[in-house]
Amino acid sequence: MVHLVDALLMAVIILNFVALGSSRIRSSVRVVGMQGVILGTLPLIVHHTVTWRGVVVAMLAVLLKGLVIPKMLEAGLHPSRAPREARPFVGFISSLLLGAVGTGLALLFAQTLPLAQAHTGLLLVPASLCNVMTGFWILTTRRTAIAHVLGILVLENGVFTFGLLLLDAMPELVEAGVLLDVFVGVFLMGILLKHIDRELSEVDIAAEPMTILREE
Amino acid sequence: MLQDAVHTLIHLLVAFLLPPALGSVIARTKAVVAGRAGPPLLQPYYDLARLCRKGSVFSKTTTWMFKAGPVVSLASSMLAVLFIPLGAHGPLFGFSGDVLLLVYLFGLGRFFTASAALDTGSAFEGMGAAREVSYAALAEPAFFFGLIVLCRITGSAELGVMLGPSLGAAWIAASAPLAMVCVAWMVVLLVENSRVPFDDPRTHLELTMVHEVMVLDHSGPAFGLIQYGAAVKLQLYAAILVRAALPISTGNAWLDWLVFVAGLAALAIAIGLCESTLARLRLTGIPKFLVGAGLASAFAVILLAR
Amino acid sequence: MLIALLILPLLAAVAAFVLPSDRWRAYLVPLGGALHFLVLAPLVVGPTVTSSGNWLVFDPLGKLVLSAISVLYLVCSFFVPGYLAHYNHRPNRFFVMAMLGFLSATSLVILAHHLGLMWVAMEATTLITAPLIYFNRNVKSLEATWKYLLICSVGIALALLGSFFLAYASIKNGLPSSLLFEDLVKMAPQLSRPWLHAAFALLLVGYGTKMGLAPMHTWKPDAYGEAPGIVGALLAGGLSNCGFIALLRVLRISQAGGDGAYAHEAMIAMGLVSMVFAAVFMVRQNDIKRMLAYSSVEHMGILVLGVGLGGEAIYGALLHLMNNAATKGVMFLAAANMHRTYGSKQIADIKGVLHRLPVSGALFIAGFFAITGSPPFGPFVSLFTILGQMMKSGRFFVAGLFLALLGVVFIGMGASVLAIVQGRPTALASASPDREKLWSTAPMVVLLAFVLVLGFYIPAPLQHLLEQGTAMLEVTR
Amino acid sequence: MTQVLLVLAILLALCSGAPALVGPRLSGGRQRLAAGLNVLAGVLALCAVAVSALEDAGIVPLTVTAPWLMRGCGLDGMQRWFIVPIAVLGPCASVYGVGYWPQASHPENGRKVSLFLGMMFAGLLTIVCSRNTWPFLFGWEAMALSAFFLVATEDDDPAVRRASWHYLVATHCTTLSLFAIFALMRAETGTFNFGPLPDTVPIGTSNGLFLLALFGFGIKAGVFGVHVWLPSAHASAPSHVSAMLSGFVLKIGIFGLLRVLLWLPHPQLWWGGVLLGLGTVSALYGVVAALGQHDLKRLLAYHSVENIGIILMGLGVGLLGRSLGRTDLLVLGLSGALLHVWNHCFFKSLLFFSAGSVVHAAHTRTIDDLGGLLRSMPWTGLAFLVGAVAICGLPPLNGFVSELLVYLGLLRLATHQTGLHWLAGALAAPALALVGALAVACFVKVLGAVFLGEPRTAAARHATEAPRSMRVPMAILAGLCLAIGLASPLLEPLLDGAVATWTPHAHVRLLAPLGSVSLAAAALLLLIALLALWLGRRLRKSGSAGAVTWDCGYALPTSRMQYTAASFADILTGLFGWVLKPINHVTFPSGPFPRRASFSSHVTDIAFDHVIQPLADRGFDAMQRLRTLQSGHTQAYIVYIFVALTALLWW
Repeated sequence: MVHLVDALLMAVIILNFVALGSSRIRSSVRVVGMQGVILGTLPLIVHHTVTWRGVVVAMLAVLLKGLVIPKMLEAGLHPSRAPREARPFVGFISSLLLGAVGTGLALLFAQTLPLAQAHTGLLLVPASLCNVMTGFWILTTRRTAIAHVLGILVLENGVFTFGLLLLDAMPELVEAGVLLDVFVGVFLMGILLKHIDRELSEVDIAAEPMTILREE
Repeated sequence: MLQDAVHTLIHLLVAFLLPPALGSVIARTKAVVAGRAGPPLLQPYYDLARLCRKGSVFSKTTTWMFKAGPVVSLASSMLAVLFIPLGAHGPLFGFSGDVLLLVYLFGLGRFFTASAALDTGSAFEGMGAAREVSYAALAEPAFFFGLIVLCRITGSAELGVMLGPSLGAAWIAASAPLAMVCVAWMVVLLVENSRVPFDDPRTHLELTMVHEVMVLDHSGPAFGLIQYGAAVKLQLYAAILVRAALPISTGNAWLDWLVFVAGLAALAIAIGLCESTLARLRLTGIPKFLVGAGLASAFAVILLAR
Repeated sequence: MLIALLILPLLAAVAAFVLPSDRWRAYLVPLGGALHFLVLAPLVVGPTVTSSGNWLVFDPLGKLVLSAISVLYLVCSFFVPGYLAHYNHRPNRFFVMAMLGFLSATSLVILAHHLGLMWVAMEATTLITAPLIYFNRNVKSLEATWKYLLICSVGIALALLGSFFLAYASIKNGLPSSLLFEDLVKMAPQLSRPWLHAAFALLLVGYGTKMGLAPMHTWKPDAYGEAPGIVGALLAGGLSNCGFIALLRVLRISQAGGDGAYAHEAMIAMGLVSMVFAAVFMVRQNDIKRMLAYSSVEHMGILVLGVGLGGEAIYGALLHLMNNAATKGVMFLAAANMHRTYGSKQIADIKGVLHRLPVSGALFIAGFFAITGSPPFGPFVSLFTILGQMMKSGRFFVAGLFLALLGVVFIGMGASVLAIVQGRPTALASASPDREKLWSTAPMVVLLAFVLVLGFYIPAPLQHLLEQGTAMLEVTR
Repeated sequence: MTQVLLVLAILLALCSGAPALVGPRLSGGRQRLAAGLNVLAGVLALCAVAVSALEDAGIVPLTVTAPWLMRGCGLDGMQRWFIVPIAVLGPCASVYGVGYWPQASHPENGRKVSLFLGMMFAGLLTIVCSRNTWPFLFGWEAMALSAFFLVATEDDDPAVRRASWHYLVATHCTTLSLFAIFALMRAETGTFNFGPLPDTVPIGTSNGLFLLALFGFGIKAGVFGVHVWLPSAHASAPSHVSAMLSGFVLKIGIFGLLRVLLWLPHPQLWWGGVLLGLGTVSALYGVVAALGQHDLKRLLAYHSVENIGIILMGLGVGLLGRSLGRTDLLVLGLSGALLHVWNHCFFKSLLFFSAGSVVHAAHTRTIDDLGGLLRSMPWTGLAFLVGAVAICGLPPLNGFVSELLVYLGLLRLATHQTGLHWLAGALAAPALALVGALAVACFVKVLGAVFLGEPRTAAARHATEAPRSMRVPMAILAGLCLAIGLASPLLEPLLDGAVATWTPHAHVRLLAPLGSVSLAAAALLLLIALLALWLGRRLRKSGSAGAVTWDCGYALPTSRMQYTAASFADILTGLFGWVLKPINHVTFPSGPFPRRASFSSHVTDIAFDHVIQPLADRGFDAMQRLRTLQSGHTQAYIVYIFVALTALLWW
């Protein structure tokens, strides 16, 4: 059982690198969607006693993160205007390298935190911290607004994976609340994305999005 | 008791009747050096009498301030004379700090004379007033450092004590500072009473005048007051300088009077000689000279610190 | 009873959704505010109330913050009907619903005594205020909303991670894991130190972002700058305080867990950094609302600095929370009036407000003197108490820096305020028909009177609450 | 009993302006009512002083126990000394304001001025009689803020806005340093009540408190270096406000300094030296800067800096005396400084009132546009003359008495035998003499340019005398100057009471011959009267005629040929050019037939234009560069969050 969890976590970490490396936005949206699905199913596996409430929450997570959000984001990607590639500040190779450095740092930091005996072997903490770092890199190296939403999602996934450790402390109600909040947040960002498209249509969305508000 | 009353009477007479005579001695010295016979010794007294009888002309632009000028300057000089020692004879009145009364009475006289000059609204009198107050301000530190030296030596702030008997002993102990103070005070005397190196009392070119041009517009009795005030002020400075330079007291009251009068005459002759031999300083040179005198007396104070 | 506090505004929000006419819908906001206040008043005076398995607890700290927010909300809500009537061409259904939703969300944050629930409520406040900021519907407000959402989401995510770290700290040592504050405070001494340490750092950064502490304050000038004045007042006076109370709850746990020294040093540092950022950005600021935003950053810094110092300064910080909320309300409403009359927020375009809008101008100046700590007003009392504690604990360098920064802020803000208020109004401004009506000035006068009274005399119930609050945060050992 | 009177006076003054807000805009009645209330407040304050003096002497029993509000105030010797001038000046200023700033001709800010004048008066009273931090700070800020609004009365003129802004920044720095002082004192003593600090206070804290007090109260008193707000604030405020500002608000700084110096333990020797040095520099700079001014009220403002310098010299001598163990020095220095506080309060406000009536009549403050006003405004001219003679410290009037006390302190310090401390006195006394002489030069310049000679512009020609309500306060103040000059021994009991707060048994009579000074002043006046009579009789007997000024025969003198203020002071401003750094604006005549050539010069303030302004600009430019942190890039903002996180985690 533990191996399965570790395998899935390894998958999540690999997906992170794929998200970092992929140049096309459409593919990175799909990657993040997959990551959402995996993380949605994980609590069922880690949790020993499977309660129906747990199942409902898991299903809800998979549905939202796997399908609804990616579909909405892709709708935001207008075929005509939005550029295929998300031209990041730094090249793709360097963003991968950054991702690696980030993961290294996360692992180092994870070592400093002592784990309870039950969880010593688990990859959970490094995975979540790695996700957090990847989310950070996506947020800071990509230019387009959609990329930022993806960054937020990866960050949320990272925090969510850590949540798996303390399933019994977190009753399903709160977990659902967390999920709902994340979803509504991303939903709102989606709405704003449409407004941005409408407002900034004349300004190339890939260029400097929205740095009007600054201090001279 | 009678002795004191007589001496106070002589004190008043010397203080108030002798001043014009000082001017005549200076004039007579300059005439003798220039090989002229010179005016009679009592000429200043005749001038004063004549002026008191003459009619006067006042400019239409002037107000009561113009008349107040001479009155206040003479009043302040006369009051100041009561506080200074004439030779070995102590002053009639005195209190700790009367030195400052003396200094600030000169200031009051200067304030009103310069204001009266400005009241006429003429360019020349404005020029004279400006120069008068500026040079007086620069001469102030020189005079005051000298007072500090005397105050430090005699330990008191009363003029009668500072220039009193203890000064004789002080000359032996601190002769260098005191000598320097006397030189500085000589410069101050020449500046304050508009004597040659700094100002020519008999010049006719208004642009070069300092003191004379301020009283250009006065006439009649008011001008008489100014002349007499200037004379009293000259004698006042002379008395202080003579006492500071020659602090000897012969013990016999009558002899002290003679020593004092002789001292005054000697100083008058010295001023006369200065006027005959020295040429006037350029107007821009005067401030440098005054600051130099001030530094000299300041140096005297530093010498005391040794 | 506590549930009523949450449900009432929501009911009003639903009514707002249902009500067709814009004009009547606007009056729901003051109605919701009044109802909330009426329910709240007896609770504040009464003992600590707990309900639903002490997930919702109304402790002294909660009473202080919620009463401040409720009073501010009630007074400012009288501003809303007139304001919406003035902009009647805009649909205000979402605006009114969001306003009422904001009230219940903030109440939930303050009442929640469960880390997870508090986080959910905090995230809810962020999401509810987004449409409020976007009310002006132009490019700038769009960008402001976007940045607000993005940065707050990152912050909130870190806060969630911090909460999980805290929960894991209890599991690590084999204790029954629970996210309820009472349990955590009781278990604190046994919590594993590294997890507690990391959790506090994450929570400080997370909820610090929500509060607008530097260097996570970057969303504040944009959001407050582009939001309508009334929203700015509520955000500065209400929302930031929610972040502050969340921080206080976490601080209690950290102090109980023996990590108090680190927490205090971190908060003092964060406070001073916020004041430095505010001072630097306040100088030669050319937009009144951005200026008020930086003032809000500065005062959040002062709150955190006060609590970090401990002792009397906690009393000062809690009192400053009340003063700051009211004074920020005054200044934002005055800024709103000026923006409406002069049609611009740029300081260069606004002149002679004292002549054009006498009441707003006078209150703006009075608010400026109050917020920079001039004696007759409330903030002076709290700043002076905080300074007193600095001197008592011998932190002279911090005191010197504190006063210097207050001076620089005064200079930066004063130059802008006086440039607006003095002089003659521009021809354009005097031409516009806008007159000062009761709804636009009465709230400000009430708030300023409140601040002035706090300067002279602190009423007994408030004094009692402040002492209880200070006792809660006092380091017991 | 005194507390009841004091609180009543404060409340009366505070709400003296309130009725003006209610009534119709243009009616003068409300303003007269406000002035009446202020006068009543002043009288009550004076009664409070009298009663508390009697109470201390045990004659009147301490009857009523004051309720909470009044427990924070009371009067000891020093506070009594400072209440009297404000109780005299406050009413005079508001009465003067009725004529000078009538409601009718100033509809938009007339009521504002009378309201804030009452508030400032109340604030000053509260500060002086407070015994606790809270009333002191509330009174202080009430005074500071109302003074700001008063200075900013005509705020449509950019120069006035800039002046009020500099004042506000300066006063806020004072407020912040007051916060620090009182917080530190409370930390040491544990209570907010005022009182001497225990000796357990470390010397470092004591020195720190001294420097904070010197900086904070120095700004308020207008000491050199931090006096930058003073000239422009006085020039742009209405004259009766400038009179209050210069007359007493500067003194409240001295009062605060005195209070704190009294409470500090371990007095150091260098404190006295710093005060004496700073006082001398302020006095010299004040008078030299005044020489170069063209604006009448700016000139008077710089003279305030000079007189504050003199007060500080007195304080410095007093402190040196306390440290050297010479109680005679302490008594002389302190009594000289305290008496100069009174004198400066009276003659400076007299000067500002007369300057105000000149501005009221001629609508300009530039000295070179006035002239010949003594003929058209005799009473104002006489008042200015009395003020000028008093401020230069010339004998018959009060200025001489207080400067004499300071001189005596300095001369006694100069005769101090041990160590080199005597050098301080030996150098400061001549400096003070130089200041006196330069003051004479400066005031001859102003008197001559403004009141004497020919009027230079049409405005000066058509000037008319000020109304009666403006002349009465001037007459009162001139009378006070003369009274103190002639009857200074009458003040000895009150002065001894004030100095007694520092040394137990202080008797000014033993150290300073105030009696003989008064006699000398009386003798001088008698002599002047006699000579005037003699001259009058002679002139009547020998006849006098009017003619054109004898300008060496030049028959057509015009008013432009007169000496202006700038030309009069040219010698001295030239000599002191290294301090004043004058800037000349010259347009040379050009071309064969030059049409127009002009020359004008103005003097810069060395502390402000060459030190504070450049520093502030450089500082704010540096901050401007730092603003690029808010670059607009969301990515950058997120980097800041993670930097903060790593810093906190790593620390």
